[in-house]
Amino acid sequence: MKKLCWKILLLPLFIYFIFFSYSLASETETSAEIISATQWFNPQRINVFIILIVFFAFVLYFIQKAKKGGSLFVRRIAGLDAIEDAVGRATEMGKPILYISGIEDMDNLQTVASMIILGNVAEMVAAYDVPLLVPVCLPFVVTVAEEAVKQGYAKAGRPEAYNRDNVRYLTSEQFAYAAGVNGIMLREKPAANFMFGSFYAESLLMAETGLSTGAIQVAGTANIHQLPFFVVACDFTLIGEELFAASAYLSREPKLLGSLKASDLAKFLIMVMLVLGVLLETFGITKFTSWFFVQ
Amino acid sequence: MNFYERMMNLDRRWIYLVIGLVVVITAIFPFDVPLYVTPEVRSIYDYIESLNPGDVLMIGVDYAPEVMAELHPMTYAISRQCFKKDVKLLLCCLHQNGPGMVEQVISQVSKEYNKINGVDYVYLGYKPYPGITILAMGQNFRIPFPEDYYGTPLDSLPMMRGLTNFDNVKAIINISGGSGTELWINFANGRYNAKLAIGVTGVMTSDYYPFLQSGQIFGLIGGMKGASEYEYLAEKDGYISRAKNQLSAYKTMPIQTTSHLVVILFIVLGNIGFFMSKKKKSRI
Amino acid sequence: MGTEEIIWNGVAAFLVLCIYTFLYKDTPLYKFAEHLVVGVSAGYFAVILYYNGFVPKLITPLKQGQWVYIIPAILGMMMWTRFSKKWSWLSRFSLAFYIGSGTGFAIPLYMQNYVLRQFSSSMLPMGFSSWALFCNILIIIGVLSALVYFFFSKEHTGIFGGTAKIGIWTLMIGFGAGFGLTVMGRISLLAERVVFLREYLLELKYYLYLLFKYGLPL
Amino acid sequence: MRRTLPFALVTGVGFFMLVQYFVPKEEFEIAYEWILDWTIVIGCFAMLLGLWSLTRVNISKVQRKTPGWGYSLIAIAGMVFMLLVGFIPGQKSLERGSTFMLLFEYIYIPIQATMFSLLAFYIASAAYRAFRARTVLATILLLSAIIIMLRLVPLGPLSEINQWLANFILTVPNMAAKRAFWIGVGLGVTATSLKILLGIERTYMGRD
Repeated sequence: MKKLCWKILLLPLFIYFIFFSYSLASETETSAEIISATQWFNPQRINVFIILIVFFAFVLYFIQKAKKGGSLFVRRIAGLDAIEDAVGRATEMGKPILYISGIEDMDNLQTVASMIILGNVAEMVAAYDVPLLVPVCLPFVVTVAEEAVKQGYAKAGRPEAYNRDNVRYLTSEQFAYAAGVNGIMLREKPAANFMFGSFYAESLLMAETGLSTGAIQVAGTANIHQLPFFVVACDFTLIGEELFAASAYLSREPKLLGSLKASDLAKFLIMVMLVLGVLLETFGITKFTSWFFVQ
Repeated sequence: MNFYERMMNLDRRWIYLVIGLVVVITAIFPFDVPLYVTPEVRSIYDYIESLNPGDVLMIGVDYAPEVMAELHPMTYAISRQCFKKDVKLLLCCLHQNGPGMVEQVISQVSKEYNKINGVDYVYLGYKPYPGITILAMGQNFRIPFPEDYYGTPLDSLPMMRGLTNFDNVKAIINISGGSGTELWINFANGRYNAKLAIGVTGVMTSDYYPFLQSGQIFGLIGGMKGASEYEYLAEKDGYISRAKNQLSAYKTMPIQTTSHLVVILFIVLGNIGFFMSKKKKSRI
Repeated sequence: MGTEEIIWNGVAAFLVLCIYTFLYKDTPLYKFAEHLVVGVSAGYFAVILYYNGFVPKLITPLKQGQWVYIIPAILGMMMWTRFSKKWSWLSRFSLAFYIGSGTGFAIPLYMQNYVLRQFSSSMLPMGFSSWALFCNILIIIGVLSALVYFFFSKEHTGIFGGTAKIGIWTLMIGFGAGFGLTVMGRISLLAERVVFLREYLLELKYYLYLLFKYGLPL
Repeated sequence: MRRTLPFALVTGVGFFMLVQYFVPKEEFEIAYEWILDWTIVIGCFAMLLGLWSLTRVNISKVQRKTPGWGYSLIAIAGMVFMLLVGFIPGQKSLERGSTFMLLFEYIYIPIQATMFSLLAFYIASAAYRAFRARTVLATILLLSAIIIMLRLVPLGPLSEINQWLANFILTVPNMAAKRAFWIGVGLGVTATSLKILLGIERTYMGRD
């Protein structure tokens, strides 16, 4: 039933777009400069549109396949396996676990991915009697983090172990937040620090302080400028896309794993097109490359 | 624990102490750093050197106060060099928080060299939508900027006589802390073939080298390092002077040099300790 | 500097030193500064959000009669249902709106700026006739092998694993470069603080000199 | 209903934001601006939750007299005072010279800048500790960082060679790494967003 709903919802959208993109594709070259206000489709963005459609098709196809029980192998991601070990060690030592979700709001997909990982971490922690501390930088994220932790505890069958004071708002200002987190690291001495999400200059402030307290640290971000610091100061680091793969990897749900396959297939296609584009460029044919440029 | 092992597990606070001391001492007793000037900075400098009095150079200033420390020295040094050589300046700003930056530079530097607004320089002001503005300027400066920053119609400014579009300026230098640079490259250089060079922040620098290689820009000043190279050149030729406190990027170079040296030394020491203690272990 | 400025800057200089004690260990001075800044910045953020967000984006439009802005007001109020156990599920609507807009916005944006742009600008002509062309070959090899590293559905073994290894090497060179580039900016920040403290001390010395010599509260 | 309706809202708003990117219609533009404005408004309402959370945690520390409860008092006092001097004078509090701005300028800014400058120390100690040639990967990281850092050290004629090497690193491997990285992130974000829009990923919303 639900499936049908989705299809009904999506189908007209797709048809609508394909229709318009066809009718306007011919105009792409002539009217590239001025977009008339009466148009229903921006012809300059046809390339984004087509690639999105292809990618969506991949995702939907693999999710369907996964539902039917096709085999979906996913390689080991060391950083994600390390989460479980770190939780284990913290519980052995009876020390708290610290979870930091970056300094951006819920409209950033890295924060969303981080919240999904938080749910999984909460589920692992729930079985033991160690606190899961989640100091948060933005009020909106507090709400989501509370829900994620609550849900994790409930999934593990221990909803009563959830303590509301452990998920707390600190402040929304970057370095004031970092100062607060450093304080928590030094005073509550967590045995494991998890840092997943969108980080900026505060990354090294937290990671170095965490290291000095001897905690196991696992970090992950898609902000490339901060990755060097996580790499040098943390035991395990999730690099870029690995952060987004985490939700599928940790939950092992076939539906979610399907999207990993889709993104792999997309990468493969990109590599093929890249080689093709390079060869064409080498022989002086630039039409192919310029099709991908977005104004 | 032998010496090498102790060296390897040095308390971090010793490192903090050394870094702190080095920065404080160099700040109190600065010295001259012989600077290697990269060709991409030199080419901008030499190009401006080759201009004749009366030529017009355009500077696009697209940055906000956050990146002022890195980019302001570039704007200052270039405008001082131009004014001293009696090269005229045309300035514009395509960053919403930038208009004040330009105003600060031009009002100060014009006073230093007794240059007159409208005769020796024109400040066009700020317009949103940088891409469209650059395209329009390529047609005619008067399309996006009918008046200058101070509200005077462009046609009543003596300097603007015969100055229609990018074809009439010798070169454009874009100093930017954001994505505006790409628009200048794509539109001013790509569409109108203007001679373009850029100054960007340190983090952005590596993204723009390919444009240098492909010849779309003829020079690149990257971050504090590039700015101090430029100041170094300009000081040598007497365009700016230390006595008047006109070197702001180069002034920090001694601190940078000593602290970088210390960090590298620490890394080397750490590795010596690492290899020596490994050697000892394998001997046992 | 006048008396007032000397005092305010003195407060600032004191707080700077408080923070620096953290380098030695977690001192009471650091704890003081830390808690102070957490409180002050939370208050600051709330006030700024009110004047720069709430007033222009809600109150002004409502005053102008744009009644459609009732919707965000309702959605916002729904956030407050979190104070009650029974009604807290209503806050999901506000969450849904927020997350929905963020994700929908992200899809084309990321496709355009991250996927399309990066991969189209990697399509470079290659060859052995010039250094630039040869560099292009290396760039393409780097991009391809780093992409291989990000494959999730295949174990990193054999040729595939070898390519992935080149990929992770490429990434590591990039990270090393990123680290090296950042050192400069961070040192500048420290230098700027040192200059601040030094200038304050000089000002203070001068102020005290005047004070003792002439007894003038400036 | 408690879950289905919110998910429908995610899908609806999300697909609208997706579609408006392709449609150059004025009506879409207006609706898009609305949505952006509205998210800001919702964020303002959420701020109260944040302040409440901060107050609650700190008050409970004071009540339970946990070690260091005095500091919690400082945090609460700082926040309350800031709110008072911010709201009582009205919009005037944002002008230069008001108590609100003075506190911002002489308490918040110096602490923030100093926290930021701690990174100079941390980056040095991180380099000392982490940059050891233990493995191939660590060696690569170390060499690349040192070459870039050496640009700032005058080495006489060697400077030119080092500059060339640094430029090579920045423009070739660094560029390749960035490109592949962003492509991966782009795909990851798009796939995750799509899963959220289609309601396949719904753990972020909690349970009944």
